[in-house]
Amino acid sequence: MAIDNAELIRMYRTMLTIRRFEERASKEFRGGSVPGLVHSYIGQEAIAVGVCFNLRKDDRMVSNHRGHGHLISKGADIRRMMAEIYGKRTGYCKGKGGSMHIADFSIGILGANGIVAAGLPIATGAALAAHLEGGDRIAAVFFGDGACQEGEFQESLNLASIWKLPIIFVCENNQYGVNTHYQYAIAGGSIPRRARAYNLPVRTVDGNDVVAVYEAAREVVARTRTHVGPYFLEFKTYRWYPHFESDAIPDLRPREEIAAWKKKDPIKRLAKRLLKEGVATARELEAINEEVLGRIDEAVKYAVESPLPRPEDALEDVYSTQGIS
Amino acid sequence: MAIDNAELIRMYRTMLTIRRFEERASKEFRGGSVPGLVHSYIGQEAIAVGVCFNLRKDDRMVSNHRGHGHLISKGADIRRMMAEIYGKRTGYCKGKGGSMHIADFSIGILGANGIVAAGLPIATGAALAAHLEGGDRIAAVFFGDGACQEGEFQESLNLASIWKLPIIFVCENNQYGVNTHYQYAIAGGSIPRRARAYNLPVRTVDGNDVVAVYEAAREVVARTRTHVGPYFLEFKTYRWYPHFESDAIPDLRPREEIAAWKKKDPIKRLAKRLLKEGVATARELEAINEEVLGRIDEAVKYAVESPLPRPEDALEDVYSTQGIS
Amino acid sequence: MRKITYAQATLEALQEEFRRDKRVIHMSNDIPPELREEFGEERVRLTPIAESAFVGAATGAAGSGFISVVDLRMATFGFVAMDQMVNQLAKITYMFGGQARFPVLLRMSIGAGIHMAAQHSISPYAMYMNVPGLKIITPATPYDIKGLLKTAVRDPNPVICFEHSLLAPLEGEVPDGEYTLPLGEADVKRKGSDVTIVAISKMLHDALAVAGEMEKRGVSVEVIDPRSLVPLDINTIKKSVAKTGRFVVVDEACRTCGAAAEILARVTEDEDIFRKLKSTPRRVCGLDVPIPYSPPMEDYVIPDRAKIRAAVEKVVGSQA
Amino acid sequence: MRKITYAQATLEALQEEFRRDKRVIHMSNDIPPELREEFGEERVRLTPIAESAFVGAATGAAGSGFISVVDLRMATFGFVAMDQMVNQLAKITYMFGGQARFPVLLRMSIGAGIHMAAQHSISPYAMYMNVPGLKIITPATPYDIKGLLKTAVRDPNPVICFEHSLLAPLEGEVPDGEYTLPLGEADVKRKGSDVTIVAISKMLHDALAVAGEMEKRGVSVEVIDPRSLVPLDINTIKKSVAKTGRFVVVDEACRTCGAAAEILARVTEDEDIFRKLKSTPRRVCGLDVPIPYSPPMEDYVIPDRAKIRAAVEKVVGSQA
Ligand SMILES: Cc1ncc(C[n+]2csc(CCOP(=O)(O)OP(=O)(O)O)c2C)c(N)n1
Ligand SMILES: Cc1ncc(C[n+]2csc(CCOP(=O)(O)OP(=O)(O)O)c2C)c(N)n1
Ligand SMILES: [Mg+2]
Ligand SMILES: [Mg+2]
Repeated sequence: MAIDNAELIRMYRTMLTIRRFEERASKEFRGGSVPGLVHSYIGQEAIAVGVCFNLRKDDRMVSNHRGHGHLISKGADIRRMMAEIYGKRTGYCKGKGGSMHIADFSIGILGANGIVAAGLPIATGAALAAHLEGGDRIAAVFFGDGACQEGEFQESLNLASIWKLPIIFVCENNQYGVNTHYQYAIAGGSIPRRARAYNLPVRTVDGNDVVAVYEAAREVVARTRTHVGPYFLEFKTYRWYPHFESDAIPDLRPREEIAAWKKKDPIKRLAKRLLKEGVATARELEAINEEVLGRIDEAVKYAVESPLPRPEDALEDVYSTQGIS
Repeated sequence: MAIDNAELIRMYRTMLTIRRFEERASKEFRGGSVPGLVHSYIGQEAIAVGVCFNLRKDDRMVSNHRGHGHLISKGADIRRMMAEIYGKRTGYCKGKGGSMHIADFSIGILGANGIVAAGLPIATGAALAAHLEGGDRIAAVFFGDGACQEGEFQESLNLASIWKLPIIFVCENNQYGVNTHYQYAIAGGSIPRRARAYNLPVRTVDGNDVVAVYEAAREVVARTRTHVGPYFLEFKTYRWYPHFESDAIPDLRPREEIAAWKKKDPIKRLAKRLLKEGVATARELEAINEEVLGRIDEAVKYAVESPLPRPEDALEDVYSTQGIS
Repeated sequence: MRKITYAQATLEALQEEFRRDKRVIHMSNDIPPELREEFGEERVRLTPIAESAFVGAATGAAGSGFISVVDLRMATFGFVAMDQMVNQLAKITYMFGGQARFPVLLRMSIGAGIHMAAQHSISPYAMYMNVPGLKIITPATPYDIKGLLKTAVRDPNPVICFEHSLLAPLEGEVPDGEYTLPLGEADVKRKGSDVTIVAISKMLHDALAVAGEMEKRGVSVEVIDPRSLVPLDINTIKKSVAKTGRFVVVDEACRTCGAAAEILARVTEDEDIFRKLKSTPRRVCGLDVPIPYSPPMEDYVIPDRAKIRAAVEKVVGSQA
Repeated sequence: MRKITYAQATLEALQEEFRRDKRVIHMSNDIPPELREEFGEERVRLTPIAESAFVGAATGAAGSGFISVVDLRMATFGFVAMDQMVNQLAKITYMFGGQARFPVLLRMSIGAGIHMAAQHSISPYAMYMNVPGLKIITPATPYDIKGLLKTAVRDPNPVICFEHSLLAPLEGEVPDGEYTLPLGEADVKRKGSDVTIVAISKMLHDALAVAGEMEKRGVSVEVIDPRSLVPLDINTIKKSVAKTGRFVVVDEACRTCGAAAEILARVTEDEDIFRKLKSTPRRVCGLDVPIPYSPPMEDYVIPDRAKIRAAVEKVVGSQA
């Protein structure tokens, strides 16, 4: 089933939004206007977009430390994201979370996470909720090759598998956890093999080809909505930037490798396709870029102009005051 | 390569020692002379014996909560074990550990453990030591099907695998963790499949046939001594007694299943073989039983007559005072 | 009033809440048979031995509209799920600016005296008290556990209930009808005027026994059970100390950085109370050693009536 | 004397101990390049992201004759290995009756002020202090960390070194030659006669700054760095409080059941000291909230000089 043109253009726009958002966030961080640190998603945009474009607003999604792309793809407001990164009161978490901890529960984003693999059990619980609700909602969780090294990874796959929960485990295999190659850290060198051991069906897909990602996700999402059990998707990809924006950890990956992967730019690849297939003209694509840049500017402006939290706001939200019945 | 007769007899004696030790420990616990609780190894004797008879004194072994059989097979003194279970000063741990925490570092027993799967990383470290020492020592760790459900299981297999450590993972699949069947708790229902996912070679063996266990272990131990990497052995078996001696948790396993497995008694099976092959006469086997019972009596006597620790002894051993250089 | 055991009161609390609210679910390594039978295998779920996974799943389900009850059994089994409790569940409401609520009740048994050695005899609630975002209760009577557990299930936040193993068979009066008890309200279990004892969990009963003995010797002891350690009802405690001027806090858990240290600090750092103290405040705690297996040593390292009595005598001084 | 940074002092300590004793090995998610280059990949091992496995492996190797150094990086990453630290490593010597020694040095960074929100900004040493069997150090200067780390490597027991992230670039005098510092010895960093401040880790520097200011106002402040929290040199602290009669303890970690509570309790429960106290002892601690990301809130919840000053003024009362 072909993807319709409007959807392709929307995907292009979203990938570009992620790219420009990350470029800007990195720049602002390097320039000192943003506190904390930023794990850039640049290079991996096709995965979040291809997967999340198959999710509904009421599907639940759990993200990790490299979460901006996941959030944008699931429909988060980039102004409130940027405001959060700026530590402003208008941010998604009122400035309490920052880059590593953004959530939007109103659209099923259960949040990013600073602990490697810790999102997997939480997402499994979201899938349990979907299962108990009995509808066709599903859960999806994004994580890296590094997360496949933690015990919680296996425990979560196992639990989802024996309880036949409607969850998609989305592994973004960008080949490194910080500077450690997954071929070193993962015995046998195969993540799919690991997932299969927990009885999950697995598919490995080129994570730099948004159309391939989208199509794989479409099938897998449809299957998962029937609540027959979990699914594991491995996407091969690469991160362009160092582990995070900050020079605290040097990037030790081979320069040629980085350069080679930059040639596989998922955004350029989609652009080429759109042009070749006549879905869009170069001018139209440039217009999208302008529009995206405008929205990023606007988001930054929103963030900059938003008020900082009051110091005493720190005392709120330790406990929820939402009534439960 | 056949096992020589003397070795078969020694194995028989050791299995019987475990059986009688456990029967007595349970009786003493039920009678109130022993504090705490006792996880009986009865029914699984062939595994500890078949494996440990291939280990050297200087090989390191890590045990779990159901540890008495492992300790006896590796050569622990049953008097000091019994004294420990009685909480006496002459016990292996001066009464500090009790049934669940017995060790004898002088013969490479790094200890039993009350936390499911927690021994696996420790044993992996013992194997790392063997690897760094550069000799042909190895490590072995005993654990149940239940331990294969914990994250530490996978993390340890992975670490041992990527570092090619000389360790044998010995899974005693007695099919239940307390009352939970492994077919329920282990997605896909296969423990070997899980181990293979971490690139470990695996063999599944009848855990109630001590000769089969011994022969498998012999090969695997010889291989592991060459430091080519870890190995995974799964032994199918069954525990005869409830999870532990104490009625705090009822035994919910099917009665017929328990009865059927009791017919597969590993000790009777070896006895039959010894008789059939003319290795021993019925009278000789009975003599062994008498001798074993005598030694158990003696161990109990030793334990009973040993002094209790002084209350203030509790203050010692929080920190080691052994010099390090 | 009818008398039931602590264990029965616990079960009743859960049964009632399961009946009241279909969103309540249960996860544990062992199936509680009464709950399973009445509420079925979907709501009362048997877990693999994988605490991180099911504590995390409890969080995820709670953040998705359910109410999770997790029985971890012994507190010692909680450490393999520590990150999910202290880094995820405790912080998730705050980190996300209060967007969602996470009603999760975690139950763990605590306590020495069962001859199960260092791993299985611990009372680690202070470690969790050091983590903002969790609520912590330590009910010591059938009446209290029933009322507090029911409130805990209805709380939109994570609550950990620590239950001393030796309390399970304890009988006590529990009314027939529905009732709940608020978290964060200490209970004055015995009125007195000369000394205030604050006693946590099972120690309450030992403290009450000592109070009874002391009365015969002319010393009037007030005994307070905080019941909830977070939030802690320090005002009830301070009011009592302001009255008696003498203060002992009794906790079976080990001393260093324990709940007793915190309670002592909160009492003494209050200027008004500090001025009213007639003698040095005292802690009676478990010693700072892992719990040994053998009973003579085990008894030695945990508080008992003699130690409580000695502390009361000390703070009362020549009066006693 | 030459000046080097805290980070450099740390590295030197490890380099020297690696040279001195071939049994010392290192495990971490990141390779420390200088160690790797000099000591090779067998001794300086790169681990997968599997903290339970490599902390446990450190224990097993230590119990088999090696000396394990584990760099967990941020303390927040320790929780996934909590069982291996608090239920295994801390108890293994004791449970087995002292049969073997377990020399393991665990390093973790702590502290807020880096705008990394609730998970990555914590100072959870009190949770570990509540676990008998561990030794815990919190060095605050280049000189101290070098001397203490070298001792820690030679200690036959588990030692956890908590290092505040903001201290890494701090410069200080460190002699050229070999030296070690004993665990369990507090250091009087500044002599004074009116008030005693005990300040932990990075807070030491803030306390010293306040002491400097107060001197100009005629208040003489003694500042003590415990350096080691377990064992804790309470005698040095008590001696000081006996002299000054006024006491403030400063700790960035959150208040409830923190190290500050313990130190305050140990000081006030001493009858002799209690009698000598001229004013209510005070804690200056992090607030009991998860650390928020945004700087205005983050600054608000952790102690700073103004808060320390206010506490000193309070305990000094009309004198200041
Ligand atoms: C339990 C834990 N250990 C270590 C870290 C430090 N850390 C943060 S991200 C990261 C690498 C994660 O790699 P991967 O999962 O592949 O994600 P990627 O960064 O490649 O997107 C590490 C080690 C952490 N956050 N949590
Ligand atoms: C982390 C942890 N969770 C739960 C327990 C409680 N527990 C003790 S033994 C056991 C079952 C273990 O099953 P298995 O590993 O198959 O060993 P078996 O008892 O069958 O020999 C459980 C759940 C524990 N000790 N540790
Ligand atoms: Mg990666
Ligand atoms: Mg089993």
